[in-house]
Amino acid sequence: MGPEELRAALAPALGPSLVGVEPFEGFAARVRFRREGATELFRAVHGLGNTHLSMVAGIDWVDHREVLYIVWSDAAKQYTLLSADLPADDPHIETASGVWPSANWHERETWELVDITFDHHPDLRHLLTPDGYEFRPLLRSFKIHEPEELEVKVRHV
Amino acid sequence: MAESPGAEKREESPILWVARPMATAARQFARSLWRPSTIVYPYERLEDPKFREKLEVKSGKPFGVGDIWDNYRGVHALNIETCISCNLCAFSCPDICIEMVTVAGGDPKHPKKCPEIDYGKCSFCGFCSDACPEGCLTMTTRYEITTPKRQEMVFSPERMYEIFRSKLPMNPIRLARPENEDQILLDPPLCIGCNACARDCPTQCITMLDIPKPEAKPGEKLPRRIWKEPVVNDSDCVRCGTCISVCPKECLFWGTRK
Amino acid sequence: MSASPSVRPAPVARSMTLPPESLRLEGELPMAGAAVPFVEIEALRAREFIPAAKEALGSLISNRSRETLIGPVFNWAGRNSLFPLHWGLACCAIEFAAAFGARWDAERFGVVARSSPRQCDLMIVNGTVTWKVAHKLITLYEQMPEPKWVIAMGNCATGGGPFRTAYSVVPGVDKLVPVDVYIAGCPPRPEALLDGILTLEKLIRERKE
Amino acid sequence: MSEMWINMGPQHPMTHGLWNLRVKIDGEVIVDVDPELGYLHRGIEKISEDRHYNEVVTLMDRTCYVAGLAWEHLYIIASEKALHIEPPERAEYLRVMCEEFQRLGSHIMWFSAFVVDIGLLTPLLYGMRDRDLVLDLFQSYTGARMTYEYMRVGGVRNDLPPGFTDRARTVLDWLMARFDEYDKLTLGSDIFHKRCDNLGILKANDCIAHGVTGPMLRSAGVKRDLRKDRPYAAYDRVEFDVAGADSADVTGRYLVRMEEMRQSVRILRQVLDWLDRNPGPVMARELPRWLGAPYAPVGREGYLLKRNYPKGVGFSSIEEPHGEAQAYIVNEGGEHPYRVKLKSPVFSNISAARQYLVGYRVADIPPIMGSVDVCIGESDR
Repeated sequence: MGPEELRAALAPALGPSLVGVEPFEGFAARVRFRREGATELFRAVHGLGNTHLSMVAGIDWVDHREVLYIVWSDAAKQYTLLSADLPADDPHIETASGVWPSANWHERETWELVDITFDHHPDLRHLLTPDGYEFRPLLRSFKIHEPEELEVKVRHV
Repeated sequence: MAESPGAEKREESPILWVARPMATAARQFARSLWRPSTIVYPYERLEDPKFREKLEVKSGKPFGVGDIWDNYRGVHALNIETCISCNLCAFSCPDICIEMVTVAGGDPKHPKKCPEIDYGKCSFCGFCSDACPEGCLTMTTRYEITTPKRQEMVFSPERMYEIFRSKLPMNPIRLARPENEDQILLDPPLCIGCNACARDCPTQCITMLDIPKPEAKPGEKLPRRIWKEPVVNDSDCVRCGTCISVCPKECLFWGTRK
Repeated sequence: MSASPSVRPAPVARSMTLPPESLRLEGELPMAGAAVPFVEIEALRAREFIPAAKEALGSLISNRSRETLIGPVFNWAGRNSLFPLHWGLACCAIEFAAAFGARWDAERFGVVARSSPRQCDLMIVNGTVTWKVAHKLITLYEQMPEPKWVIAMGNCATGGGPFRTAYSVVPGVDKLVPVDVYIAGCPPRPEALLDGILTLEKLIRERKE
Repeated sequence: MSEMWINMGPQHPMTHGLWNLRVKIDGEVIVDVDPELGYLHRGIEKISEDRHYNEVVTLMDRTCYVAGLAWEHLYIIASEKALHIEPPERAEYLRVMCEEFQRLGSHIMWFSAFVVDIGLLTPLLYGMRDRDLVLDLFQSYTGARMTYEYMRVGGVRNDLPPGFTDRARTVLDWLMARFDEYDKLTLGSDIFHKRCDNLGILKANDCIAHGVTGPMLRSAGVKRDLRKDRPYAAYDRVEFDVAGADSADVTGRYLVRMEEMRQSVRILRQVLDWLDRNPGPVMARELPRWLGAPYAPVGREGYLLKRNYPKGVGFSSIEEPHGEAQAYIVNEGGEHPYRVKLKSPVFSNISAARQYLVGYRVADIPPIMGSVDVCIGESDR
């Protein structure tokens, strides 16, 4: 399914929240959408046979954040990339875990590492970092550095 | 898809459930009596070529790595005498475990610096020995570094020189390099002829050549500079970039000569 | 869950019954029966076991031979049956498993991996230690009975390795527990692990009480 | 009977790594599970943003320590697309050879760990013995047993040493005979079937909904294999069959993995023949100078930005031994990748644990989780 067919299939359901469908290397197409129409888009894309959600990723572009969904269609044997831009001061989007249950953990990870909140997520807890970890490591503002010198434990016998 | 061998035999005696795998295990056991798999480690070592030869015959299976053992990446060996202090090992280290420390033998103005490796950080990736232009930092097949003290995991250049002199087999693998390599190029208007690049070049491949001093036109002021320009001998250059980093005017840069 | 020793309840008073001195002759083994000392194991904490056992053994033999005998006996027994804790942290755990496989067979040295820390006297930290697992590592270490040793296997356990700049990694396990032997490698070969165990055995042999 | 939560992990013989399975039990029956990850979260995606493209390869080996070369391959494909570089054909075949040998090594390691979970302690030794032969082959051409640092952007580090292919064929013959022996030890006994049949069932629909891939999905009757469906490297030039089963249980996953190992041997024989016939360069001819070691001290920062190196996005998806692994790499023109996103198949396979564990008994957890083939290094990254 090429970009044009995908646009024709998605446009009626989404309307203005579909920003564009463009060709993209490695994918059938890249579908850019606004977060208002997220749930409709997920349902429509799922309805087109993209039953397998491979990955949810977040990218911090400093001035805004981007959330990516990569879905796979067993019939077409193709990946499709869905992406939405979110403002950096209020990054939130509707969860996809109602449509693809596999999104659950990917969204938890994206939330704790890139600080993108997923509304109505059933279980938005820390997954990789400890509970209560307040940093968001994959933001560009988080710098890594040489560890500070810590006290070395010696045996007291 | 292979049909499972046990599928049609479900109704057999439970003794066979145990006996059949045991028969396979017993065959293995019998074979292990004269063809053992175990290497009696402190006494037999795989890196010993004579032992490997014996093992191939004894075990009767494709044991070990055959005659290819020298590729193993173990502790580094450093030939201090040929080290040119070009810093490339430290710059290519992804784990930032190499520090250049001063060793004896340099002249007082330009102390000789050789790598010191912290094996508490080194991941034995071999990037440093790939980068070494002189082949003086190589990896040996020695893998045992065991110590009760953390400080002893930091190997000084002298200690790695001792390993070099102990004639351990060296890793012969070299990186497959791309054919096009950039060169050191000069931006002539910026150069002030200060000799810093030629002075610090570890391979002495930069020579300062005289350039003609132009005639000053009336009303124009000539720049204050020494009328010399560096010329890089490409065949001797190891592409370490020291000249670029010491240049005060940033007039040297990487590029390809058309 | 809490691993900090300060949160623990105060240690239970060790109760130990020894036969009165009047019943024993100097240099003579006590009679079987009522005179044999017994130790209430359940009242002992792990680190108190060794002094208690020594006292019990010492009551069996003379004062003079106690100094010269018990230390070497304990060291001999300890170094020939090092039981490492069976847990896999990261890459080095696979080489740890390979050392117990057919080719290197670490059980030749009396090294048998056990799954419960209560049965172990050697912790081989085989991989990257993150801050999330740090307090669990300390708990496991404290659950091991004395005397106990720690081997930092590979450069992640030694100094954080390639991950030491990461936000989640402990730069070396010696920041958490005292380490006896460091093994370099990423990961170390199984032979290097065996060499580390032999080094540790040498250390135990020279250990003084 | 009152229900209670118990922790299995982080230090537990079942886990094969460092994770915690919180199980809610009612007597012996599992009512609910809650896997807890992150005990091995090393921030690989973050460290990668601070390294050169080639230096990230050292991290990829450690991401999945039983399938290091497969993850190197995943990363290298994505970064080559992001940097607009074409590898030579021989390098592609070498990478296929690496990945298939890695599949053998990983599956044999899985076999060794899995048989212990169902109580067979002897095949563990056989598995470890045979895996060492594969590692010996790796050592002879990469220089390390587990962390190889073999692939580079634009090719591979070095060509094969002389005599390698003959030695590799000998090892393959030896391994093929051993696979039959493994089957005799496990499938030959009814105890295995009584223990593993109809256990941990995850049907195809649930697999797809919860993102489960790899041998778990193929054992449920869905023959999705990215090597066939979306060929990368030289996989469109070799012949093999996709292994599959219909039972969707622990036995099915065992059968799929054993068949995959045999298919790997079949691929490897073709690839080794090709490598014998076609010598050639293993590194791309035209490569930006900053990609080949050594790196210049000046120009570590901003060198490429000055030269307007083209930006790009690289995406790769490969059939790793555990399932579908993906990398998404953003090249913003700098010398470090702007963002490296890795998707691990084990991450998704564990996240569906509630679907295949609830309803079984506590004693069934080790075989079921063993059949999932957990590698925590890649799921936590």
